[in-house]
Amino acid sequence: MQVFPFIVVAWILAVGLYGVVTSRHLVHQIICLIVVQSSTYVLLLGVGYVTGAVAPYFFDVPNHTPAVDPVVQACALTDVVVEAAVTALLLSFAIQAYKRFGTLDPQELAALKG
Amino acid sequence: MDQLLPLVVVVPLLVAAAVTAFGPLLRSRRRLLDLAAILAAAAVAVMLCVIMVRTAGGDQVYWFGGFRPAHGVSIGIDFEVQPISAGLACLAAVLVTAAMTFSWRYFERVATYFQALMLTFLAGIVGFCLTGDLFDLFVWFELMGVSAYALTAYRPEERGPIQGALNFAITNSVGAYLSLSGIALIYGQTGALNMAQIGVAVAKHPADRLVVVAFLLVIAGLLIKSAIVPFHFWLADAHAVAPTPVCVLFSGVMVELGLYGIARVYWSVFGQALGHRAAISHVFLALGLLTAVTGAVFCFRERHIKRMLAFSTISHAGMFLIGIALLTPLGLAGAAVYVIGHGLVKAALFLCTGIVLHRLGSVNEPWLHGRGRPLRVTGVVFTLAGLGLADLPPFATFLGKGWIEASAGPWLIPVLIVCSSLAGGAVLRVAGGVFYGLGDRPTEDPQMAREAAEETSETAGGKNRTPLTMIVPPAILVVAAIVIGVIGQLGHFVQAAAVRFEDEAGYDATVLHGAHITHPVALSAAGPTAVTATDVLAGLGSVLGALIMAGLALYWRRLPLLRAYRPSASLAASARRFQSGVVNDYITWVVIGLACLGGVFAFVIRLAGSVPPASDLTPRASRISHASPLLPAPSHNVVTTTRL
Amino acid sequence: MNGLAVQTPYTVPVGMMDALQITLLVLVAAGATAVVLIRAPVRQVLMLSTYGVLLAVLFLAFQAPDVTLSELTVGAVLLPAVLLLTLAKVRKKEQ
Amino acid sequence: MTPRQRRWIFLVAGAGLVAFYLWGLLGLPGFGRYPGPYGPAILRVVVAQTNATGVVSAINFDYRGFDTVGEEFILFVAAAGVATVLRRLRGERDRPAVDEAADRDVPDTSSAVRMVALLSVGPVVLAGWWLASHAQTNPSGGFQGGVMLATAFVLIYLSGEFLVFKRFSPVDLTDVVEAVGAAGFAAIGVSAVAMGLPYLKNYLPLGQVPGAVSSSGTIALISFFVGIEVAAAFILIVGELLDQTLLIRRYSSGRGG
Repeated sequence: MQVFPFIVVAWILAVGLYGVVTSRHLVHQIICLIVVQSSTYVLLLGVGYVTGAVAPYFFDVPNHTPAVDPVVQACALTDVVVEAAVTALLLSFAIQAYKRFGTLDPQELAALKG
Repeated sequence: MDQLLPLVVVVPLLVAAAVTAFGPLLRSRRRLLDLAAILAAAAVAVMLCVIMVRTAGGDQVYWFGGFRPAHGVSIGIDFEVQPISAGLACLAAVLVTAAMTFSWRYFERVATYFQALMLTFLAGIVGFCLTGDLFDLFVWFELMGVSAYALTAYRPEERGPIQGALNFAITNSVGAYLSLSGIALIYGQTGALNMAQIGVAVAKHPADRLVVVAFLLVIAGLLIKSAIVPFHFWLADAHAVAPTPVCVLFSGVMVELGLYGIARVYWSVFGQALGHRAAISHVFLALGLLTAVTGAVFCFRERHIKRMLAFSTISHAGMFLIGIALLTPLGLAGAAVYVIGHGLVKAALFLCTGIVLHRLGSVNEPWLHGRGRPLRVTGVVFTLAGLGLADLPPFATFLGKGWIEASAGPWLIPVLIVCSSLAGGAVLRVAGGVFYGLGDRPTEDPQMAREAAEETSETAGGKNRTPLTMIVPPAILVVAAIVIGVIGQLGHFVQAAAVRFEDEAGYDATVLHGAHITHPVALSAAGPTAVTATDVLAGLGSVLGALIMAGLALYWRRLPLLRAYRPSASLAASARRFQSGVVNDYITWVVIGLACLGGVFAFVIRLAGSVPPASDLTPRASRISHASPLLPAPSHNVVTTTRL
Repeated sequence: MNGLAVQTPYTVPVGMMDALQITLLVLVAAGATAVVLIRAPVRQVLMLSTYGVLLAVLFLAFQAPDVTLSELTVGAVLLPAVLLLTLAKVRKKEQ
Repeated sequence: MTPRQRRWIFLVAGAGLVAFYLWGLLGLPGFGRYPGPYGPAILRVVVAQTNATGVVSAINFDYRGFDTVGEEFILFVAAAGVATVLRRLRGERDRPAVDEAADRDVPDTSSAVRMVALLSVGPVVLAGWWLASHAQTNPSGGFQGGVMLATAFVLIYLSGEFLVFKRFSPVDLTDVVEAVGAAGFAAIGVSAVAMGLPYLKNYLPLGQVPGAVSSSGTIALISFFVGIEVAAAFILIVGELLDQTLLIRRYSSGRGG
């Protein structure tokens, strides 16, 4: 159990990169990019976890209860919003690419662009 | 505490928000918003100059929200400003000001977003340069990236920009996520996000495998951003299609920022713990050489002016990496001055290309042959900038390259001469062919012609006169490159800044214990910065080489021995196979590059026996303890330094 | 070693928490693989939404309710909505 | 490279990279054994210093507030980028503003969907505001609240015509609101600087009861502005995409699709 979460992190990264590299459809590629980024969330939160500790909220738990590390959660939060922003931008590029080239396959895009 | 530091980042952000908010309201007085944006960028440049001069005496640390570190544990985010970081940010601000002044009359229909995106791009760069927190570095890296993606696709009517922007965005996003994984990894072991605190925590015991992997992952995103071979493929696509004022920033400062990031992460965080300085230096030297040569060769082959300038940027990125990889104060100082000189000169070249595109409507060199004669002033500025790129003595590029060669030793001189002459030769070939009609009409490479013809003018073009706002910025930039090259005691100032940049223990004491260090410890002896005869000879040699290469390229038909030479289809085909434009290939190359680098690092550091870092350098952890923290007086670091 | 630092209304015995986390991790790994292997765009978006929910539950098991909430709203609801809109625009030409 | 070559090269190189990554990951101190000083250092002082019981929001909006300024403007730039890229180009014109029904046999939304959507708009907006305003008490904050508000507007589209959505969120107004949200957050920091305090210093009174809605000074205010900005940004993004899908069609321009 000590190591298993990090093996899952490496697996998600590997699968995500495989998807990005072998994708023949831009939207599929962007979704695989989301999977690559989700590996960083699992790693961040996995690194900050403390066994037997509670969530870092003290409105109904005494102040100095041993809690999980809140800093990684703040970073993960920032990261989720960054993911949404970058994905929205990439999707707008994909729409424009479809309107200009009529196809969404990176292979054909490169050929058509010349 | 100096209140200028947060303003330098927040002012462009606020003005960008204001420009977007008032855009729809002030439809009639559009020019007011453009002026406001340019003034904001200029104000940032002035503020950064003031900061740079003020930090020469000692680093400045600024804790946001007033959360100071308590006995070595930092809970807030800090800005840690040194002359080199402030100087790079100042260069970026100057280039943004020049680019926005240039685009005053350049775009036909400037939507309000252009100024806002340029200002957020500037804020991202300044934040990236000044921050002392690793996750903050990732956030500004991402802001700079997103602004760059949107700016690259700024003209969606064309086919090229969208495809270039997609390649750029996907490749750099993968790099950013790998960097974030590296940050999470090192946070897992040290429990700290502040660079100084991580450095101290990691330096306590010899580098174990986690530190090696974290170091490589963190610089993965930075290697991709600084277009080091084999991560450089996206740059040529993004450059060739981005609007010209945006290319000025991509080449002038964004590529150099990746290298600054690598240097900052190495010296402030991982340098001490990794140890094995000679081995790491050799690995990065090899990467730098490979990049410099590859960039130069591809640059000379290219007939699309913007793409050619992009490859010359890749070549120069390799040279900067060589300067940094020497790990000596003189090498770093040389790289810093070379970055500033190259940034100014390359920006002038791109702005002149923008003028050519504005007036003649194309960037296809064969088609433009001889058509540039009426653009006399642009021709002069372009040629001067081309000579600057080939390291002509009075230019800052020559000064920087001289120091790098002095620090590296004689073996580097021929390599840099070849690269500079190839890159400079290509630019001088364009200058001679387009503006002065020298040489014979080059054969049309059909494939590249189609690509360059794609680049229709960003404005109606065909105007008979170059507006003043378009020709003045490049002229000023070229003059600035010469002035910087001629300043007398520049060498002493930059070398002291480089020594301060490399002093890890001083950095920790300043950040974590508020010490004010005026005399940083030189890790290895500072070299002479006087301009020697060999430097001048090397500079003239590379200019001569550039002129010869340009002449050969322009007149090769008339030369007896070269007449039979046909640019072989195989060379073009093989180049096309690598520079394929398919983003899947680029990501594959990123994975290949990282796997190889990982293997080399693992072999060098782990298997070669973990030499305890203490023998290499002044151990930063122990020095902190005896440098009596919270010492108001400048702590005199009386520790013998071991020469490399 | 019951592994419990302190008894609060929310702490779960460590043994049970380990089992919960392991199953969720396996589900998330399977979800990621499924998202990548499905090539049909629309089905892939739906799988991405499921993957978002799985991730959210995993973050709950990692004691991170804030990230759970944002992963649910962004990853499981908003991104699939934006993706479906993109696909609607992109697929229209093929009919 | 051909797709087949690329697949094999990636499998080999990817295996190497993942092995290298795993080699590093196994150096971590193990899952559940977080060693670091950062988390406990903040947990010790957070309730005392900021009177907020929601520690993650306290970090996001106070201790590491400068990160959140950067991240707000990442969203701001993304929305501006989407608007720039998807704006109507010369070769395109708005189709007659009939909802997209001509060449696709889409049944118009059934009254059940309209009813549910309409009824749920109110609670969703309420939930959004509740989340945005309780950043300092429990696990919520500006981000989740803002995204919830954006989905409320999408519900308006589901419940009625697309034009109703457009009337509720005209692009210019959303632009202004988004800019106000992002600038507001940065301006709170500048107000601290104006008073000679460090940027983003939490100088407002902290209130008595830890975690109460009125407590923890600027955290609640910043969360409010972040909520506005995130909501406006996502409304803009969804609005632009809906524009693309329903209204903008390529018409006459000779260049074709």
